[in-house]
Amino acid sequence: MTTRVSRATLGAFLGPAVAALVIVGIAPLLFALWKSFHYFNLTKLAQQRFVGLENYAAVLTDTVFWQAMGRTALLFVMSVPVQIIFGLSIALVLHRPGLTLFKTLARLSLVLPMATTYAVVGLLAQVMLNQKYGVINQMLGWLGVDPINFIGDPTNAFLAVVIWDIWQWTPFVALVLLAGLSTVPPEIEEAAKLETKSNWVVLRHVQLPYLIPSLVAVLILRTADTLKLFDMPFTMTRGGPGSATEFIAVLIERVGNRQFDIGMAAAQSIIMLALTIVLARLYIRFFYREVR
Amino acid sequence: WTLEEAAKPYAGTELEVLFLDRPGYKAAIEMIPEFEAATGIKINQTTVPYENALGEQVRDFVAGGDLDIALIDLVWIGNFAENGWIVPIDQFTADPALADPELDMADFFPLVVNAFGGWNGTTYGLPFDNYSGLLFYNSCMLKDAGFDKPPETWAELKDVYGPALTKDGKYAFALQSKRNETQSADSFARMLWPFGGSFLNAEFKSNLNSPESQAGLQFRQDLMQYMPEGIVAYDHSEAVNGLAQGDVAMLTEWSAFYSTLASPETSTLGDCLAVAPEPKGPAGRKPALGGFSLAVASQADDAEKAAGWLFIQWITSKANAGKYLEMGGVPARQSAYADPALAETYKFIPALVESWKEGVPEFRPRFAEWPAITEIVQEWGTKMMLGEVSVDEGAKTIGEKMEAVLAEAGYYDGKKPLAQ
Amino acid sequence: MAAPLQRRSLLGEGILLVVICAFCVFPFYWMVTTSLKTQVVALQSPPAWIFSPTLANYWEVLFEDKVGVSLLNSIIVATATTSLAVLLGCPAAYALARFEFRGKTDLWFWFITNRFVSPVVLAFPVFLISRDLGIRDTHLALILMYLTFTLPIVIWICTDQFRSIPHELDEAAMLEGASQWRIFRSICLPLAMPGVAVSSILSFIFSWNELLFAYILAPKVAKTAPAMAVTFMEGYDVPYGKIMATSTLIVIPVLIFALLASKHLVRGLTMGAVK
Amino acid sequence: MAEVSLSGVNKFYGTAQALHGITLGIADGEFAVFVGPSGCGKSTLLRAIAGLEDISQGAISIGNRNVTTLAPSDRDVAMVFQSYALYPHMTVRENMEFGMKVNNVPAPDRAARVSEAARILQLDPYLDRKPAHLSGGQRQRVAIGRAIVKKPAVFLFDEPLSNLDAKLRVQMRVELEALHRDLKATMIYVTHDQVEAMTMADKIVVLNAGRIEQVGSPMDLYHRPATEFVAGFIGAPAMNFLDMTNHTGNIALGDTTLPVSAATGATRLGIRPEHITLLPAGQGDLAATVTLRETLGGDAYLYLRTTHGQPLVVRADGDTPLNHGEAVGLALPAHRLHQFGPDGRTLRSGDAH
Amino acid sequence: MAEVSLSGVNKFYGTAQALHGITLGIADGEFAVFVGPSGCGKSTLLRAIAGLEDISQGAISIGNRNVTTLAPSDRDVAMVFQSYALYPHMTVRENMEFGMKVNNVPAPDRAARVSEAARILQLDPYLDRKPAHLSGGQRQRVAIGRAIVKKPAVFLFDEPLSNLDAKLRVQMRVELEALHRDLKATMIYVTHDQVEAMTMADKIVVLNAGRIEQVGSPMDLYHRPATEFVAGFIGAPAMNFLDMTNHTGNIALGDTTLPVSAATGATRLGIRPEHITLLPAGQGDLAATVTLRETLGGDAYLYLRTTHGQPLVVRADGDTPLNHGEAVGLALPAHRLHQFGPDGRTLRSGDAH
Ligand SMILES: Nc1ncnc2c1ncn2[C@@H]1O[C@H](COP(=O)(O)OP(=O)(O)OP(=O)(O)O)[C@@H](O)[C@H]1O
Ligand SMILES: Nc1ncnc2c1ncn2[C@@H]1O[C@H](COP(=O)(O)OP(=O)(O)OP(=O)(O)O)[C@@H](O)[C@H]1O
Ligand SMILES: [Mg+2]
Ligand SMILES: [Mg+2]
Repeated sequence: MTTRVSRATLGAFLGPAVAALVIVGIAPLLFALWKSFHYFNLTKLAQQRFVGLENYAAVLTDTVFWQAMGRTALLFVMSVPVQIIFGLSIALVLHRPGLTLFKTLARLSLVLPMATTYAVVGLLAQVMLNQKYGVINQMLGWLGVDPINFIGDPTNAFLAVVIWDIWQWTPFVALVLLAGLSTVPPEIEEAAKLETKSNWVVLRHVQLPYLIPSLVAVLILRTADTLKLFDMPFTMTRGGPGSATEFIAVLIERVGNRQFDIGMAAAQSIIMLALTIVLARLYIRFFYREVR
Repeated sequence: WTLEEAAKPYAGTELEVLFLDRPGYKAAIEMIPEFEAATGIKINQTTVPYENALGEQVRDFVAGGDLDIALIDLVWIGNFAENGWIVPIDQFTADPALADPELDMADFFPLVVNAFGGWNGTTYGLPFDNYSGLLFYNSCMLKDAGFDKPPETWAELKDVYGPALTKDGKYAFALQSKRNETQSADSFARMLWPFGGSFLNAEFKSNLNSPESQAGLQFRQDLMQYMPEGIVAYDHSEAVNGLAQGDVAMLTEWSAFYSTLASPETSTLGDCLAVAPEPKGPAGRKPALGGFSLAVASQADDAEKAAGWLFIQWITSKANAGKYLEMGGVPARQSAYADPALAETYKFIPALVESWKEGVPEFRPRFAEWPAITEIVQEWGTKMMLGEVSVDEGAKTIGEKMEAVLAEAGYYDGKKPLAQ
Repeated sequence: MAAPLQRRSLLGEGILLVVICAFCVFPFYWMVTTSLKTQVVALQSPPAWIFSPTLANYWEVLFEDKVGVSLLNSIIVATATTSLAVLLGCPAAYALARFEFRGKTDLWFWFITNRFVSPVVLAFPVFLISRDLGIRDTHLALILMYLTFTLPIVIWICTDQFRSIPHELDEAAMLEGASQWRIFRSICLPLAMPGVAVSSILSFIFSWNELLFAYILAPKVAKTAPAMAVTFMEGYDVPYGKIMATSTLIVIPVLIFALLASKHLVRGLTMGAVK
Repeated sequence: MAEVSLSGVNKFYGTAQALHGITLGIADGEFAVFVGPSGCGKSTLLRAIAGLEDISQGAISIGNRNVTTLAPSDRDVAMVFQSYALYPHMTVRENMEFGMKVNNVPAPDRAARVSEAARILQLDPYLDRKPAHLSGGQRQRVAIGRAIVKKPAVFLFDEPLSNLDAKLRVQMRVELEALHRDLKATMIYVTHDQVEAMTMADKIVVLNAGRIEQVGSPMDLYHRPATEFVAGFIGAPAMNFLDMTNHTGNIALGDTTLPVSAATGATRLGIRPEHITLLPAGQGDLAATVTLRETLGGDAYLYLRTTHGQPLVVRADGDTPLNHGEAVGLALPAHRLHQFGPDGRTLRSGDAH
Repeated sequence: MAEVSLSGVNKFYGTAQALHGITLGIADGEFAVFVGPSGCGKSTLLRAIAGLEDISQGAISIGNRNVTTLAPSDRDVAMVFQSYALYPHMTVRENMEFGMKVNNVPAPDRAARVSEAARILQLDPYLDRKPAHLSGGQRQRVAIGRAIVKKPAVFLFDEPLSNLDAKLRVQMRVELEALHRDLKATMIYVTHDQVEAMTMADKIVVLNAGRIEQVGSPMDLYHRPATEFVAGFIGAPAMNFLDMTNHTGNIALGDTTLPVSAATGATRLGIRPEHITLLPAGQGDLAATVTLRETLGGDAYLYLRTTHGQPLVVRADGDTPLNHGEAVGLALPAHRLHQFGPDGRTLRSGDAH
């Protein structure tokens, strides 16, 4: 149900937000778009010139760029499903009745990882995952596992980023899915429980359809955030060793802020932005079907 | 000429400068009040991580910001000079109202002032925070293994000390190699030069696949067996900590880490700490060279420029060198180290003086393209160490990418002088 | 007569909950304990679980390294941007939820899209613009930039919340002569509190933790706490104790804020309907 | 002066027409009830009067003022919703005060009106509670209170009692009737509850598929339904309908002829369950067999099948001994019969024309 | 064999007790109805039988099998919810098939059962629609269909018809009765609708504040309520209660003495509205004045006030000429009187002991 209102009212409600985002969001973006058609290096301003689509051509044929994209995609497919599975499991446990106090505590503790500063998370990873003085290796030692060189080995470093990303964002996924679960009418769950003991069947056939909006939200947010992931790998590994953890945002930051090639970085960013938007649209198109 | 008098017209001027969180800057910060009291000039220093210092300054200069003094790592000097962001010192040394008669440029280690402050024959900055690579070692561990002196050459370090000291979870050596400036400065370049290699040849083409360069890089590869696992992730702090905790016997590090390794708060070494110059290679010592100079920024107004010069001149002066050293800084004044008694307190002094006698200014090329090239070296240098590419292939890749950067910059079509 | 079967499953559930808590809390615990260690203890191998704690790190960061100031900056920036986002976002969300107009879905999507833009893209243009406007290194520059990701979150979550409020309440108020603005303010906004609370928490967390904009746009005067924390990560000498002390100080305000609003946390997060 | 009049009101949702040329007058102080099957347009019509739905064609006036294009708040009406639509975050007092606050009624005046309404509705003890802490009946009273304090010209109710349980519903119904007597305001009430419609209404408006089927007093509709639809809709249990033919001027059911004259063209005969008299088998106008007995206490409903195979319901005494399978005779009093044409229109009700 | 029996069932929510020692047997094939005021524990009890709520103490068995600790799906029960609880994303057919699918009923068998249920409930045309595209009554039928295909030992219904409008409710009620006759399954039905309870039940269980107040057939409860609560609860309009005293062994209402002997200790007298006979003023046992007339069509309810100031409701004929303010006389037949003690227990119903 919607209300028809006058243009003035509409403007009063929407105007400020639209104006604000146009100013802080669109204007710089247009600037970036414009610069992406230039050779524009801060340390070589004398050589600034319009180059048309050259930067785009360079980015699209740059193996480093595509490797970083691939790495980012790999991170996404490795961490997001785990986040969803863990998050869903946690949500399901918290959704069940009983043990209220425990569950409140658990819910509160879920806030911790997502509230921890991302840059700090990377530093914390260095401390905890260190081969020598890291507590994780100490604990693995108790289990009889030899110390693992988490940060120094390309594969392990990548895995460490995956694990840490999972740690930080699983709680968020859990909370969103928990909220999604709370939209399932209790009688519908009960109706299913009368048919089957299997929690899996209830989840798959009854709860899942209600979770789809939440899942799409999670997918959209996690896609955007994975593509933007910078602080944590930067403080943890700086993209190394080798380029094992050089994700797309780390790469762009390097090109823009360390090689000062703003034009190129802008082209890379805009390609990335376009990709995110396309992905978000696809999610909505394919996963988002009406439940009600 | 007195400072007070020279500064009179500039009293009340405020100067903006970036500092790092390192001992030399701490020393300077302690000394600044004295300068401010004498001159009425105010120094506003902002501490930033090294990682951000370049970006911070580049953006400020591009945007016509408010920095009045540039803090220049030796590898940035070409960049800053070519962009015209900094002012040559002769503008001030020629002005009797500003130039301290005691300035005595010859008293600076020539290598240092040339490398840190000079570009293409012009001097822009005075060396302020100065480093040389040194060999720090745990003399007790060496003694236990039967050595009463440190290795003289890299070959000796690897073939004699390496096997003897690598056992029981302890390692003979650590070479900090993390993928950032550490990889290119402390790891890659460190092995290139002593073996006779270099980044570029006379035509500015890649020299990395020359037999000498290859020998050096291959040596680094071979040496890794005596280093802790995951050395590729070691930054200074991990490497220093390895030595400080007694897990590593030897370490090539900047002179500035002396205080960290000597302090009981951060190190367990105590009297076992010893310092020597870096080992020699077939091509001689060629130790790592690094450090920062201070230069007047051209975006400053005239009063700020003059005041800035007065500050730079003062903080690097012969008169202040002793105090600077005392507070944990490393001055570049030869006169400061004349007193042999100092070597008792600061064990690194002899080694430092020794090192600054034979170094190469272009240890890392100092032209404006270095920020782009270092990123390439960091990426492929670590890959090389990890065995993801062979030494040969890696060097080739770096070479190609490096040449592309240089071509883009115009070195090959004669647009730019071949200065590094 | 609670069945043994149920007892056992409750026990299992309890264990699971403890594991979840441990999973979430342990790194945080380690951060706090590391902040109480001296550098030597922090880098000790094997890691120390029992040690004599010291507050020296806190002392240092607060009184010598001006983390206090940066915390204050962070509080100003995060609070202001969150308030601004809520102030701008709630009416817009209300309009998206309640009013009928053309291009609504597209507008909604455009709002959300801003959340996708990487700060890397915007940081530099904004740096130039803010310099021209003379707002570089001010809170204002950060507050405005943080709108690019806080506003979409507020709009996303609140649109959904407003949509879940029965339309009859509006109609009842409409019949009583309340203007749209009045309905929004007096009826719908209070009822959308869970959404407002959650989007505030998230906005606060996101802007509180933001690093890239912060270190490009606010290098000095307006420097925020996360930027401060990485300042210590110098590369030459990483004082873990100090970093973790700073981090702990950084996390605590967010935590307090999040815990205060936690009762809304779940009800507010139903970021469902896209239409 | 608060008569409500509608003329030629049409309402389209897209291409579907929800209201078809509704023309209707409701006098000042009258209690009008809209009834009709689900989806017939009752709520739409009520909301159109309130101004919550725009109408596509036609005009609406309230108290001689054309309100067709006025905003809901300018129409001087108050509405009570089925879901109560109380503001959950406000106390009972605040709920009632809200509208007055919005309209800048001075505080003493507000307080006076609230306490008056609270007195009428016995809400005094609850004024400072939030709706969540009230029972269903109390909530409904608050919703009514909110309408009362507005002193509107017209009260609109959309199934206000249907969320309450049976006992409460009866109680609230009586309270509403008393309220109507006290306030003497025009009230329009939507319900699908027979009892409410019959007992409360001065005037019942029967809607069917967006059209007015009949308007009249309850007893009018009960005794003289205009159409077969109204006849079937009003009264519980519903009127019995039998197929009839005209046999030499008299009503014939199959091969049985009643001693009652048939109206010209009549094809259906209607008689209410409470108007059929049960007789021993073999007596009366019609023979039938009991197929089911439903006992309600004081009454029982007997489901019968006539010898012609047509089903019938008869209301009997709760103590009736008749049971499944028993044969009975039925008397159909002539003045209780209704005859309908093939188009559904009533041709004759009772024995008069 | 699907009798349901409960013994000593207690249920606590935290410290609040929702069910107090419920002991109850429901025979195989019986239609049992739970009634009681809102919040009395009807749903809780039904859900305890279904296994959707754990019980705190006591035992539940279905068909001689102790199911106290079994999962809901192992109890061989099917439940129909007030809100229908259809799976919104499944078609009607999928809704009905779902339970069988998850229990691995072979496809042909599934299809057969669905089409059988669809036939019984006349759902064939809608099998491929989603619930959102069905009317309320159709949805309710789907919910029932979903229960039928399960062929459970026991059907449980929680106010299944209360979301339907009056006409549909009657229709569905009759369908459910027919279904019960056809399937001969045990059914337990929660409602707060008088008519449903009285007409459908073989056995009514009256609950009050978590306790069983009385169990019996509808007519039992109607004629011989065990308590004043049951007496007031069963029957619509509700029984009239008058304060009485014992005057030389007879019932006295104020200063009027009835020619009926009082039960020892009786303090309250009850009589149903349909059992009071209206007489001209001055005649009968009691004098009263009409305060309100509600006409329902065939019947009218007269609200009276006795000369002692006590309110009474009397059911009269719909055509009664009596109106507001008129005086009447009332006859209270002795065999229709109920006498209650101060503890609310019935001391005597009718004139027998
Ligand atoms: N917003 C809408 N959009 C399209 N059709 C609508 C809308 N609201 C109502 N209708 C249609 O208009 C017709 C009348 O609906 P209305 O709600 O007035 O019925 P009602 O008589 O109040 O029914 P009920 O007794 O179920 O409340 C229905 O056919 C309905 O489907
Ligand atoms: N989950 C619960 N937690 C606490 N108390 C509850 C819960 N569910 C029900 N109750 C309480 O138990 C009592 C019985 O509730 P129940 O739902 O069985 O009543 P009911 O007879 O079905 O009422 P209604 O006719 O309104 O459906 C009520 O007092 C209710 O407040
Ligand atoms: Mg309606
Ligand atoms: Mg219930």
